[in-house]
Amino acid sequence: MADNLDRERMVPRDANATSKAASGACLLRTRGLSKQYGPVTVLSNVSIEIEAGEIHAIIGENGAGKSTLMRLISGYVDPSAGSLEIEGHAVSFATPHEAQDAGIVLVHQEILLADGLTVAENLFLGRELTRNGVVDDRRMQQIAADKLAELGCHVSPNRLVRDVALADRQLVQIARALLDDYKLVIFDEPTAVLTGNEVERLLDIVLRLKERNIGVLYISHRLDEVQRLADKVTVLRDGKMVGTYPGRTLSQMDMAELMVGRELSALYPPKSDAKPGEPMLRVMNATVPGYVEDVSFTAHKGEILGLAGMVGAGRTELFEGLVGLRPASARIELNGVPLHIRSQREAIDAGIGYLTEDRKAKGLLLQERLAPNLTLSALGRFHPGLYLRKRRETAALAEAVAQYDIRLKSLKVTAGQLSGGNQQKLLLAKILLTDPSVVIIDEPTRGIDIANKAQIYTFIRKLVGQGKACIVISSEMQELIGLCDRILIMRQGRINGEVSGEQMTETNIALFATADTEGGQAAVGGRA
Amino acid sequence: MSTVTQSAPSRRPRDFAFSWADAGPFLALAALLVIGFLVNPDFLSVTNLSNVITRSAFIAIIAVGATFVISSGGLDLSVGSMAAFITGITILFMNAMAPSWGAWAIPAGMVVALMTGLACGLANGVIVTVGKIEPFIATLGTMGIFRALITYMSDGGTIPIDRTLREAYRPVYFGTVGGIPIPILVSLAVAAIASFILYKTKYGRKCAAAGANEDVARYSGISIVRTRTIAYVVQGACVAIAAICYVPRLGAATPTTGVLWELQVITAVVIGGTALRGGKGHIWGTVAGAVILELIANLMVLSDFVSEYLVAAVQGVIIIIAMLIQRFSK
Amino acid sequence: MSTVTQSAPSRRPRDFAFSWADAGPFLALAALLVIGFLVNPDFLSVTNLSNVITRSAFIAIIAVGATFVISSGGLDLSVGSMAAFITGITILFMNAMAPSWGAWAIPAGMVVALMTGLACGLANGVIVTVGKIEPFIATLGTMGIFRALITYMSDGGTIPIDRTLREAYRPVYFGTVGGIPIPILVSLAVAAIASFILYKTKYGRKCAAAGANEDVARYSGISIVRTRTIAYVVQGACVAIAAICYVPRLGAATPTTGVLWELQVITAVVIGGTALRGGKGHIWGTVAGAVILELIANLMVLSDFVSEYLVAAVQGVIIIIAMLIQRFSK
Amino acid sequence: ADKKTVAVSIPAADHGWTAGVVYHAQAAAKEINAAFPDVEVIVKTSPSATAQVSALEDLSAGRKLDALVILPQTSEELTMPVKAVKDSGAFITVVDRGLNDPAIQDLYVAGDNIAVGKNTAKFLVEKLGGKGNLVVLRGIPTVIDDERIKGFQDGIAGSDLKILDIQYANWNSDEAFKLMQDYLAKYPQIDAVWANDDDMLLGVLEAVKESGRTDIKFALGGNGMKDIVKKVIDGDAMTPVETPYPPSMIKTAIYMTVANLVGHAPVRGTVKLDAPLITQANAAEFYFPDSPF
Ligand SMILES: Nc1ncnc2c1ncn2[C@@H]1O[C@H](COP(=O)(O)OP(=O)(O)OP(=O)(O)O)[C@@H](O)[C@H]1O
Ligand SMILES: Nc1ncnc2c1ncn2[C@@H]1O[C@H](COP(=O)(O)OP(=O)(O)OP(=O)(O)O)[C@@H](O)[C@H]1O
Ligand SMILES: O[C@@H]1[C@@H](O)[C@H](O)OC[C@H]1O
Ligand SMILES: [Mg+2]
Ligand SMILES: [Mg+2]
Repeated sequence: MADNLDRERMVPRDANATSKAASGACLLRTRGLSKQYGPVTVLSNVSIEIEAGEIHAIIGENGAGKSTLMRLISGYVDPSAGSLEIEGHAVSFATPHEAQDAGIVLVHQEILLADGLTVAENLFLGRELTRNGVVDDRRMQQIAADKLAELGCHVSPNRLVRDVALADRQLVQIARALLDDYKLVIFDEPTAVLTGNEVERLLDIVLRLKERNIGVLYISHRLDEVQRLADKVTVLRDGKMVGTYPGRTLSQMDMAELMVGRELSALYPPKSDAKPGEPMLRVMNATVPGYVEDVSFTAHKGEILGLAGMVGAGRTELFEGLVGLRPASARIELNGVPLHIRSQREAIDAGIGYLTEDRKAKGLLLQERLAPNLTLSALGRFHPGLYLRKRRETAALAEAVAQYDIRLKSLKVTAGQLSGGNQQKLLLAKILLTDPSVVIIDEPTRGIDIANKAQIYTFIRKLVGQGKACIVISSEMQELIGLCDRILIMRQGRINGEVSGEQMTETNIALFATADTEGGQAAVGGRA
Repeated sequence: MSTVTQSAPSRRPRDFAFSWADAGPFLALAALLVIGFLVNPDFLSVTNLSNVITRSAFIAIIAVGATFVISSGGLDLSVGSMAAFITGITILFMNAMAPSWGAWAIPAGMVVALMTGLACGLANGVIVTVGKIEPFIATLGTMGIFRALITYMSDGGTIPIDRTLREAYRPVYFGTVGGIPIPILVSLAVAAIASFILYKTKYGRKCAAAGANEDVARYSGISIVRTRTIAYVVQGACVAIAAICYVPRLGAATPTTGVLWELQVITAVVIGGTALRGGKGHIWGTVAGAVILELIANLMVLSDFVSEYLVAAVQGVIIIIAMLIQRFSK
Repeated sequence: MSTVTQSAPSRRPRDFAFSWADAGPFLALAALLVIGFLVNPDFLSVTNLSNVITRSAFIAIIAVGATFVISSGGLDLSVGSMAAFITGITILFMNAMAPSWGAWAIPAGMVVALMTGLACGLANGVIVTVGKIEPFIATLGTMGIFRALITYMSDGGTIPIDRTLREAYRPVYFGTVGGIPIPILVSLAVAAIASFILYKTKYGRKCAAAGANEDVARYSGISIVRTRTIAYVVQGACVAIAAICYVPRLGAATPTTGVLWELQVITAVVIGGTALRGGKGHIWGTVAGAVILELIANLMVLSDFVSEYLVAAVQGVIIIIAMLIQRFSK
Repeated sequence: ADKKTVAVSIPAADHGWTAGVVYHAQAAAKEINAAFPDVEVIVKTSPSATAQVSALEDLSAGRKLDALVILPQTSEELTMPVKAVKDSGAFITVVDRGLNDPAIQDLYVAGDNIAVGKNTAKFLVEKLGGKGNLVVLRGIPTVIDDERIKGFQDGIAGSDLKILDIQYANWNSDEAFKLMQDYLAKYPQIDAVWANDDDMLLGVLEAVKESGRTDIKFALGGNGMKDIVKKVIDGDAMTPVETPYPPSMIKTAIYMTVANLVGHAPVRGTVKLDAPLITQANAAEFYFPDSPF
């Protein structure tokens, strides 16, 4: 609660109220918004105000209720109590479309696009441009290409969404919200799946919205972004408001502590001094047609190996190919024993676990409860004889919930009802349940709050401490640098460089990720 | 209902006239023509092909409607009995009017057919969307209802069209314009209009969106209820048009008119490249699918080496092979 | 992809014996029994109910298999003709063996039936999964093939079971154990085993996962090809068991045996609460669905106010209402 | 090259009787193709009226037909298409289910459906002493079905026989089994059952046997299925009589048609096969153990 926040720079809510007294009706005001699902209260009595031309950040731990609040504001969910006011007038929205008509648009945390339609079709869905009643595909494709280019996305508007990378899908989703003139644009963790350049571009765009006097609600677990952008920061904890604070007065540490309500220790666990052990996973001449060409590397026992690169560098494809999820060729040795992996099952059985970056479409059965999701890759462990032991599953779930600090209001919810970050934790638990000796995690902390990030990092460090090897694919350079012992950088389907120790700096990684090998190596001074 | 593991990326129809996504079924069609020619050279005779394509017009027209329904995420099993029902109503109406209106009873009857079709489609649509009943079951129900109504109307027998109208009506099936049989022209017109609607209007987009991802469509302000209901209404109109062309061919409505057409219609749509689970529809592929089905049946009659008892087996095998060609060509 | 927000919480079957998710169809069933009693008190007589439930056993057993297929994301239209084909093979085999093996030909025939069923199911499964053909079309193809094979085997006529075996075999349909007809016991046993498999084993989980989201299943190390193929094999086994019970009922296989069973089977599954698009299967709901269908038909005969011509219409209406009750009760 | 072509278009084997038709048609074709080198008989089956219309088009598009023997799926729908074949100069023989316009046919071979119904009815009136409760199972909605029912109703007219119920069982034994079970549940006292086709009778007998009911004195069919004729020969108490409606009429028709093409004596007009009551006395004449029907 706010009462223990006595440091002076953390200005309590009232300050905010006085500051806006002169400006009359604000753009959007919520009054006592609450949401219950059955007996469970996920949001209670939230009142916030957003001014035109203001960037208002909402932060909070996973499951704090941020996305729920945004859905209430933008017509996706009906409030159980409370009301909305736009420019002083009471409003209520039966559908998201009504909210859009009133000038409010939400960019979802989860990708919500029809993947059987093209990029341009998705972009203009429900508001197609027509000429004489005929849809004007050429113009829509043109505008789509332009809008996406502004965001730094260069996929062809004619491609099916199912064929484009996750980051590009997210950009399409963002572009959708920028297509019309809205009064209030809500971004729910827009940068979770984006990499450095794209993030910069997006932040730019957010600032330009502000310049155009548009209100922005911005949710992110990347507190540096919040710090750079926010005029005001509202902190939610466990469904309740902690307070609203003027943005620039808070340090990242302050924000984190407001979110969790206690003091935090360091984000990254100390790296081990022990030298990396034996080579564990050796990959030679891996080729994934169309994406990756002739890649070789080795991951050692007790080592956290990072993979950096720009979107489309082919990291995901490389590992999906290695674990049998897409056609690929490679020579793989695990502890010196050659492996022939033709399916994910064989990879799991061999002790290689891969955690997908696309938790929603490929990771979890959203309509299914948590226990069956948790155990899906490791059913054998719960099936000692004739039948599945549900009690063991329940026990495993309880353990996972405790170990990974999965926040849920009831054990009966489905995976889809978990907050985004908690879905990610469930997915992590699911993969680790197969007890892999090599753990490949594609974007381990996507959408995870800062406190839980620290937990996950500690956890990964503990895993390698137990003699496993861990490969972390991440688009957050900070994360790779803080966590990994060694980082490989991919560029256009090849490994373009490798850094370790002192050389693990953002500059070096960015160089390898963008420039071709000679230039990169020259700058870093040879491979480590 | 979903399909197999690696759903091949289907490309997007660019122009409403023709698209590469539809090429698969046309390849299968070409393969079939070649095989047919090898089996019996008469197969490629103009008369034979014109007969077969004319015949496939009914299924093609209905299947064009089904492409809307399936694309929007629905399914309609009632089309065959709906066709029988519409034919029955239309003939009864024409016969009743013939004494006073003479040949004018025919166009009037066509209007009645269309109205009935729209009403039947609307009924299906409303049950499925407002009643929120799985389309398979809802339209299985209405299939029974339409079938029973035609049986009831005909007292279990047949409803023949009045002799005085017969000759005047004949050209609708048997006539030609510029040497091309009228049913073929009608089905081309229906397909052309349909692909315009599906690929060139807002409604078409809504349809594909509703079938591709209901939630996304809903969030984009698309009313699933309205979109899908309209698809069923379009289906009703198509069934009516098919029925109008059909009357002169058989001259009567009977309780067995249109039995099992639904299976042929759905098969035509799927062979044509539209996925049963919804999404993008392929109108011209559907038309090709309908022709393929009719050609297979024709081939069975023209070839002599298949035992009468095994015809269905050979047809089954050919359909499966056609699907493999289609998939392979992607 | 659907969203977090508005997806109604779907309940999970807790125990393999019974679950609340299956309550809907049982409510519909109860409603039907009440209506039936009001229409004609004989409806609830022990003989009548026992007749009807015994009859529904075939569809129930086959539909239990269909629950696997549909749950895993497939569909099987071939079950009816597969049943006819298996019945034919089995009778031919029994008849051939009867002279030398006597009554032992019957259990041997049952083994043959089961083998044939497994083989047919495997064929369907492989065509759908390895051939990557839309299940609707693939099994429509094999439906034609099985149907043609039985027609061919019987020369279009009937394949009656040998007189010497007839009496010995009769009890499998007409016998009772503890007063309960054997087909009912068999279908209960099949359903119990099936729900054990679907709710209590690894395979059951895989099945539901494959149907709910193919990608998630694949990324969890589940082979879609294997899972779905096994579902078709289970379907084949169920059809074989149904065929075994069916033989003594009429003592012959004919080209019309099992015609349109596929529609009844799918209807039973859907009325039972399993979604056609795949995911969780509801075994006991399916059984209730099969009983509901047979009861509706029975009610039509026992009641007097429906014209014989309109029976199908009333059935259609009742099915739709049953679905509404089902939905409403959720 | 100057071979004469005879096309035979019949329904696909969709129940016992039509299976018999297919069997006899194929037998005739084989015999004739072997015996007459300059005649070719082609047999094509069609599963529905629409398919049969298509088959006619296909047959006449491919080659010139000298004669067509047709058992139409339905009367209305096939009338015009058969006329088109006729107009191309072919000799037309119609079998069983007639066409709407009798002027089209050169030869008509058929059974007597009215008699099938009426003779059965008369037998029941006599044996039940003009009094009793009946249930009836009918086939699929067609003219033939109507005629049989009409013949039957005419036959019991004036007596105190009462038809308690009459419903469709689609000439299918399984459906007949169910329908009969339901009749038995519905009516406590049934004196006799009439199924207007022997396929259905098989299902009826099974249901009656299983119910253990003793009130049913007669269960009769019609069509001359060999199993039923066998019962008559064996003096079965419940099914002591039968009416013939032999599927072999197709064979007769094919032979008569071919005779027209190769012979010198033209055969035209109508051949109506009698439907006398088959009793134990004359049953042997109607028993063909090798036929599939
Ligand atoms: N439909 C639902 N039924 C039940 N509980 C729900 C439902 N939707 C969300 N919840 C619960 O509401 C709580 C808040 O979720 P919300 O998605 O708002 O969190 P969040 O703050 O956005 O978290 P994250 O940072 O992880 O995205 C969670 O505990 C979640 O499980
Ligand atoms: N040569 C190319 N031309 C066009 N598109 C490409 C090309 N290479 C990759 N892409 C696109 O980028 C995607 C590859 O991105 P992918 O997710 O594999 O990369 P990644 O390195 O894992 O990046 P991320 O950080 O997003 O995980 C492909 O699905 C494709 O859409
Ligand atoms: O197919 C019909 C047959 O079943 C019936 O019994 O007699 C007349 C035929 O046309
Ligand atoms: Mg969230
Ligand atoms: Mg990636």
